[in-house]
Parts: sequence; structure tokens; C-alpha cells
Amino acid sequence: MKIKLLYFGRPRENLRLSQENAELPLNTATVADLLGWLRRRGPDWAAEMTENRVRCAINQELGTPASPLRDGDEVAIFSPISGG
Amino acid sequence: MKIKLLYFGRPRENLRLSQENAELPLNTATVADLLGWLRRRGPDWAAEMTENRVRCAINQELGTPASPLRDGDEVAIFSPISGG
Amino acid sequence: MSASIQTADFDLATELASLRSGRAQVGALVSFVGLVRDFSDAEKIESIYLEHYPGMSERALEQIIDEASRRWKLLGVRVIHRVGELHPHDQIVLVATASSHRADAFAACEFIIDYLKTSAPFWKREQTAQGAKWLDTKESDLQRSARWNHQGAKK
Amino acid sequence: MSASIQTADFDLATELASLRSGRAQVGALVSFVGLVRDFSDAEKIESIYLEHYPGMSERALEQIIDEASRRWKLLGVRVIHRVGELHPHDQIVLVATASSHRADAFAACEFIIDYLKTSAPFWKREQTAQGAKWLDTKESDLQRSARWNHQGAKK
Repeated sequence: MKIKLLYFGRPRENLRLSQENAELPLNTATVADLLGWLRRRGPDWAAEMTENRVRCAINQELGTPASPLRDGDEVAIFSPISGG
Repeated sequence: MKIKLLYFGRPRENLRLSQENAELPLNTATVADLLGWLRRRGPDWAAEMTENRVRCAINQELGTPASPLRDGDEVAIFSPISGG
Repeated sequence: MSASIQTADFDLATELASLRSGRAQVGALVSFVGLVRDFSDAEKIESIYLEHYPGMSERALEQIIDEASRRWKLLGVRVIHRVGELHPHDQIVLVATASSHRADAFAACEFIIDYLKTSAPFWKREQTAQGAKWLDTKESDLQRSARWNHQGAKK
Repeated sequence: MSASIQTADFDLATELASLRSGRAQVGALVSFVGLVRDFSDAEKIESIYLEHYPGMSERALEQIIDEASRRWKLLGVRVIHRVGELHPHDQIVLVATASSHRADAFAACEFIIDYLKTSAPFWKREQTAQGAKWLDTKESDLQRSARWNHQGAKK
């Protein structure tokens, strides 16, 4: 399954990455699974990609860790919203 | 008892009177008594000076028909407030 | 914290600029502007005439601002009420509040206009093709004003 | 009904004039302006940096405006959110609502800014002498936003 990943706010800055195209393993069914997969990239990723620290949007709609993922999705991972 | 009487809004216009100094009879203890006394001035006054149609202020604070009157008071009689 | 009663129009941008001026703790500015509408109960409004009780009207606005300042944390308040003859589209009234946080600025702004409508001595006479009439206090304004009797203790 | 995301500053008077323009039924204009404060948690703010999610941020603002228009009777809405580097005293965000009656204008303005704070994808990084930090959603903003879940059905 291929998705487009976008990063904003704290994770974008700390991981020095704004976007990437990712090929996910077959068992990555939800945003929680995606975060688990990202945490295995190393200590920086393990520190950032916890369900406490990040929020997400799937195809430009706010999601939760339980949100399902589908091939072709645009998934954004970001620190809690703080505009206005 | 002498008071200063002011009129605003509908009664000012309908009675063609903005202010007057009035000498009230001894038994005029409240705003309700004052309105009763004013109604005896004639049909125009009887029509305007009903507790339904007018509101009042005593010394520039909103009052009610039950508000007591004292010598030297500034009493304003007006249609319901409608600013803003 | 200041109130003005005037026949002249006002400029919202100027008023808000002076409300913020020199107060870098201001994080929220809320303003309400009331305008003369063109229709009232299906009758086309030609003009309105606004009358006030000189002396009491200034005092009533100051009392309302003082009460708002006791209930909420405000850094500035500006109230302007116009009097005299006005026409559709004209500005009638401005209430602007400045605070560190928007909860205080919103609540105080709404409180001030709600109380102004029911307790400050201003009167409106509407002129339509059918003639002139003095408006009554709106029932909805009495209800909105009453909401605040048990609300908004100072945080 | 329109939303803009821009680095440029905005002029409230111009925005409100265009919101009223040609709409003589407008009786109430309510506006909220959010400003950069000089202090945050006792630390002096040097600047803030505002980031957004292009595409989603425009869409989120439009969805919030649509929802407000379903809940209240509105004649116009204008939302502007600035992005990029800003400094104390700078304007960050404008929410302005126009309606025949002030109850609708006030409720919609407050609803829009409350929802914007918790559901529109904008992020603030604060720069102080102690360094930079990304702000979290405020607990008070989450609570204010949640208040609207069962409020404000269309009248």
C-alpha cells in the first residue's frame, strides 16, 4: 500500500522532513499501525511518533489513531493544532 | 413637594413637553401616585401616563411605579428604552 | 474605558487602534457595530431619530462598563452611541472590548450591548412611509439582558 | 462568505466595509481580531512563526463557515488567517460576521474562532530568549469548542 505522508509543526521541524511517499507493510491498517511503523525508523522517530504527541489528518480531514488507511491516501502527521 | 419632571420619547412628543417643575400634592408618595396625578390633567395625559406605556428614572437611576419620591427629585417619564 | 454620545459618525479602525495602543498584553479585540437596517416589519425605513437623556445616558453607559470590568478581565472598553437623525446603512452604536483572552472580550462585549439595549436611556423613532413610531423595548432584548443576572462572575 | 490565508496584514475597516456593502438588511456586525501578545507564561515573546497545511487549511475554514451558516442566519462572513513570521502587536486572525440580528452575529463569530482554534490545521511556534517551542492546543480552547456540540441549532 502506497501513501503520501506530510509532516507539520513539531515533527516536521524535529525530523527535518516535510513530505515523502511511503510504501507501507501489508499489516498497516490504521494510523496507529502507521505510527508504530514510523517509530521503528530510529530514536528520533520513536520519540516523535507517539499517539500523545501527534495528531493526524487523512485526505485533509482530521483523523484518530483508529482511522483506517487505504492505498493512495494523503496522510498528515502533526503536533496538536495551535492556530488562531 | 417640588420635583423636576423630564419627558422623553413618545410622551415628550405626544404631550409636546420636555420638562417642567411640579409642585405635587402631599399624598404623592410614589411614581405610581405621580402618574395618577398626571393622568388627571386631561385625556391626552390620561392616555399617555399609564404604567403600561411609560417607564421612569429617579435622579438618573431606573425606577418602578413603586419607587418613592422625595422633595427635590429629578423624575423622568419616558416610553420603553429602545436604543442600541 | 470610555463612552461617548455623539451625532457624528465613528471610524471603527481608529477606535480599535486607540483601544490597543500601548497595550501589548491585548490578545483579543471584539467589536460590535449596530447599523440602521432598511426594513422593519416589512416597512421600508426612511430614517430613524435617536433621542437620549443627557446626563443619565453617559452615566448609564459608564455604569454598564464598570459592571463589565468587574465581571471580566478587560484591558480596554470603548462605547459610542450616536443620536439624532440616521438613515439606513448608518452606524448607530459601537461596543469594543480588549482583553488578553477572547473569552473575556466576547462576554463583555455582548454583556455591554445587551445591558445598553435595556437600561441605557436612548429612544428610537422610526420613520416609514406609513408614518413615525417610537419603538418599544424588544422582548428578545429583555430576555438577553436577563440571561446575565446570574452569569459571568469575575474569573 | 470567504476565507483567506495570507502572509500580508489585513485592514479591519476595509473588510467590514466589504462585508456590509450592498446588504442593507445587515443590522449587526461582530468582529474578532486575535493579536500576538508580548508575553507568554512570563517569557517575553520575540516572534511567532505560523505554519499551515495548504489545501486542508482553506478547506477547514470553509467547512467551519458552512457549519456556522447552517446554525445561524448570516448575511456575510469573512475569515482571514495570517501565516509566516509575526511579532508582538501583529494581527493574526480576523473573524467577522454580518447578520440582521446581533444574537446570530455574536454566536457565529465566537463559534468560528472556537472551532478554528481546535480544528483548522495551523501551528504556532513561539520564539523567546529561552528558545523556540511549538505550542499545544490549549485545554481551554478544547473546552470552548466542545460547548458548541449541542448548541446553536438554526433558528
